[in-house]
Amino acid sequence: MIKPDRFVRQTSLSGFGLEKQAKLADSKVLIVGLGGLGLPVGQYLNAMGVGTLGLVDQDFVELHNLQRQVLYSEDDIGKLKLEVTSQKLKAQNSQTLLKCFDTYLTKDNALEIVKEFDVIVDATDNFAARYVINDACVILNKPFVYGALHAFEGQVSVFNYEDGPTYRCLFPKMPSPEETPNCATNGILGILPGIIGTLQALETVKIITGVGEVLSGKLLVYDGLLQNTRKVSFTVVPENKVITKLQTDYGFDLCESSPSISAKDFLALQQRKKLQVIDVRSIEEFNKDHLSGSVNITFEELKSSLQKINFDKDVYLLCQSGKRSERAYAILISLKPEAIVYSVSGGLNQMASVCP
Amino acid sequence: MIKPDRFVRQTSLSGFGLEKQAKLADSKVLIVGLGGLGLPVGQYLNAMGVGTLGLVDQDFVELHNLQRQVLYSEDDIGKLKLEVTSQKLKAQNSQTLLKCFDTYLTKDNALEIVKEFDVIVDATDNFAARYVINDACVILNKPFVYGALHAFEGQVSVFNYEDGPTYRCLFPKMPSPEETPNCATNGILGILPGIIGTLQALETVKIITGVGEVLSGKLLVYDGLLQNTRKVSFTVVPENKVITKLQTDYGFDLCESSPSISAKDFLALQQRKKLQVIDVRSIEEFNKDHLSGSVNITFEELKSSLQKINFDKDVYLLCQSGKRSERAYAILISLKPEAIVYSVSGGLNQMASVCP
Amino acid sequence: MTILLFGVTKDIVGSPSLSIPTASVTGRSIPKTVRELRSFLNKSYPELGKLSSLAIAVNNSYAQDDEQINSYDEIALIPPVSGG
Amino acid sequence: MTILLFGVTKDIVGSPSLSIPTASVTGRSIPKTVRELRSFLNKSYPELGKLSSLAIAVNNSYAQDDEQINSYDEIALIPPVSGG
Repeated sequence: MIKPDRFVRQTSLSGFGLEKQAKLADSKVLIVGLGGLGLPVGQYLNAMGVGTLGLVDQDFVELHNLQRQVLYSEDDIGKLKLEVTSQKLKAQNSQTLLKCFDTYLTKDNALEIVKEFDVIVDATDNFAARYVINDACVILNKPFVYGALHAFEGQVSVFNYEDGPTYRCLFPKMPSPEETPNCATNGILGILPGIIGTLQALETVKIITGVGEVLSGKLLVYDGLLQNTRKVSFTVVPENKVITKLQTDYGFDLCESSPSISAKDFLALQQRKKLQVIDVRSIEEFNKDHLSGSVNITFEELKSSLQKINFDKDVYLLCQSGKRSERAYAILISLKPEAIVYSVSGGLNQMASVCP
Repeated sequence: MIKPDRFVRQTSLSGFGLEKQAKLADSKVLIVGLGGLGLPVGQYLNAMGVGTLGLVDQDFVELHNLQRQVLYSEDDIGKLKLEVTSQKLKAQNSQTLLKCFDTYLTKDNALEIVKEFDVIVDATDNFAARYVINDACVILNKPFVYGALHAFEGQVSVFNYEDGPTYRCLFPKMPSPEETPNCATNGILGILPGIIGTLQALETVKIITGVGEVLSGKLLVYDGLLQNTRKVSFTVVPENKVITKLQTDYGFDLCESSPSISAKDFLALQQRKKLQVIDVRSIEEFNKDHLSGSVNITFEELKSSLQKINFDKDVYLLCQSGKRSERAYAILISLKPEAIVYSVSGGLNQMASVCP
Repeated sequence: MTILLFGVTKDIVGSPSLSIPTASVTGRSIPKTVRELRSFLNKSYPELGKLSSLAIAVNNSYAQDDEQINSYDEIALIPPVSGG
Repeated sequence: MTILLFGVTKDIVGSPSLSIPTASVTGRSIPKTVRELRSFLNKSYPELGKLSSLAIAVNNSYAQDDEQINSYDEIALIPPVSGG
């Protein structure tokens, strides 16, 4: 039951009204990525009354996110973005059904996750995820709302909307990591994701409700420096509308994830030189089994034990599965921004499978 | 001291860098209005590192605000917007100096408040405030960033920037309340203030840092339905650059304030018919002196005493100064959206001056 | 001549644009300046005449009342809006 | 012929636009199709040639490689961007 007063500014809006409001309430929108783009999309769709919001992210809040990811507070640093976002969206609108996916969207889970939703919002920060989303949406016949940033610029479009063109009709091949700088090496003006994310939210509402004209077959190119907007039209390349399965490999270039080192590379490196390895598991776990030469500082005591770490040397954080070490990374790098810190991805579990 | 890591995405941005970041830190921005436009402006400027943010608002959070005023949660209903906003902005960035003005901007306080700041953001919802801001900014020689909404449309411009034109060069005369519907009777699509507010934040950053081209002498007209942006150029009308004092009257048409009734009208009405008057002051205050026929339900016990109120009849809320009754209004209307509720503005204090 | 409508002018006319005949088939005079256009609009839609500040843009420039207009110009009615 | 640059192409060239001579004063051939333009750009800026997906818009429409271009066209280089 929607309280009539809550959405009165929309239900009294000529051209919107109760009918469109009901469509919002019935809709299911998936937001992939809870960073600069995903947060305004989530906040506004949640405010406006979208019935079901899916949230996908496995990243932790870091200090340098706060410059543009405005839902996060200083207290949230080191917490899972998914947890913080779902908690704040719940407080904002308790009527929304939130579906949380504590993972990144990958070729292995994309079809399973995407199929539950009516509209997908691409709020990711890397090409691999964008091409996975495109292909999954084409396979499952879902429209997706694209937004992406570069410095003072942004792009918005709606791909695969009804018979409209896809991301690959515009950009057929995924760029290699070398040819295009990723967001970690290139800056973003903090307000840009706010502008592009809100435009994505509007296109999502237009798809759901049918008001206005959906930005399909048009790429909106926004230049914040000159406050210029241009719309480039493009058409379907028929072969791109026929995708039957995801590729076996999309590469990997998550920008916002912590500098992590694979278990394999870590072991290889360790053979060549003595590394400063901090094991952030509990004392019990550590005592049962640990890597020779590693030092145990539990995740809980990390903040108060900085003096035990030599920040003039590289720091390698280790745990059982790679989750706590990633979180520990976020905390350390916030407190010691100049330090060089790695999280060993997959942790001891992964190491066991690498090194039998 | 700015932690280097916090703004790394801006300081590493070619064309921005440490120099522009320092300009943000040194700047003082006044945000007039903490509604749909003011909140994204505040969130992003606070995130990006503006050193001093002034906040002006005297309104309370109501349920129907939540559809577009995304900083507010359901728990905030009935609280002062200024308190909620300053608290959340503080948590988001503890380094920002927040200057709170618990008032509406009026002809009586505008010059005093505006003079402290470098850039003024007009995030109000009514013509009276917009013309007051324009005139105060012309008198004090401050640029102001204008944003305004109508249904699916928005307007953005920077007025009085250096030798550039003012609001009156575009719209010379203030519309009368009759000729243009106000926001309470006309709807707003929830995402629109997000789009327009983020554009205002960007223009503010451009004024402060000098990056890009400030939207001066150009009115950006945004149509969300068609995702069209047009820029209309206009020039200075010299007489509008010369304002020496504020007008004696700008009218009054605050959209977001509660349906309130003036003490005078209330007294006149009460002579003609028996009104249901709820006095929300404390028992002590009530016992000392009260309006004959009024019923005392203290503000604190209001939520749990709904059964004492007859919602089939109009409800008139009364307190000493009009502040608690306005807050009580927000609570009642959230719980009983169909009820007809008035807050007697100025309360018993005002009544005393009306009726000697 | 097509006129694009914004803000309350769209609500008054009830559509996002408005066509004005460019040849006088009816014997009525055709607006040749912004002033004549204002007067033409006020006759057709008296509510438009009540707007105390209504900017008229010709080819994306604010136009003074004595500016000439012709059928090739892109004309827009832009009133102030107040929502926030 | 002026070419507007977006995304990483702006960074590669180091400016928001690029001028290409439209008359062959140097004896070098002038690009007359999008394909020739691509080849011209790749010679001048080898980094542009490395972009696997670079959309070229002519008068705000995505242009195929065999589309003809001339000096009156508004041309824009639009690469995919990835930030979020």
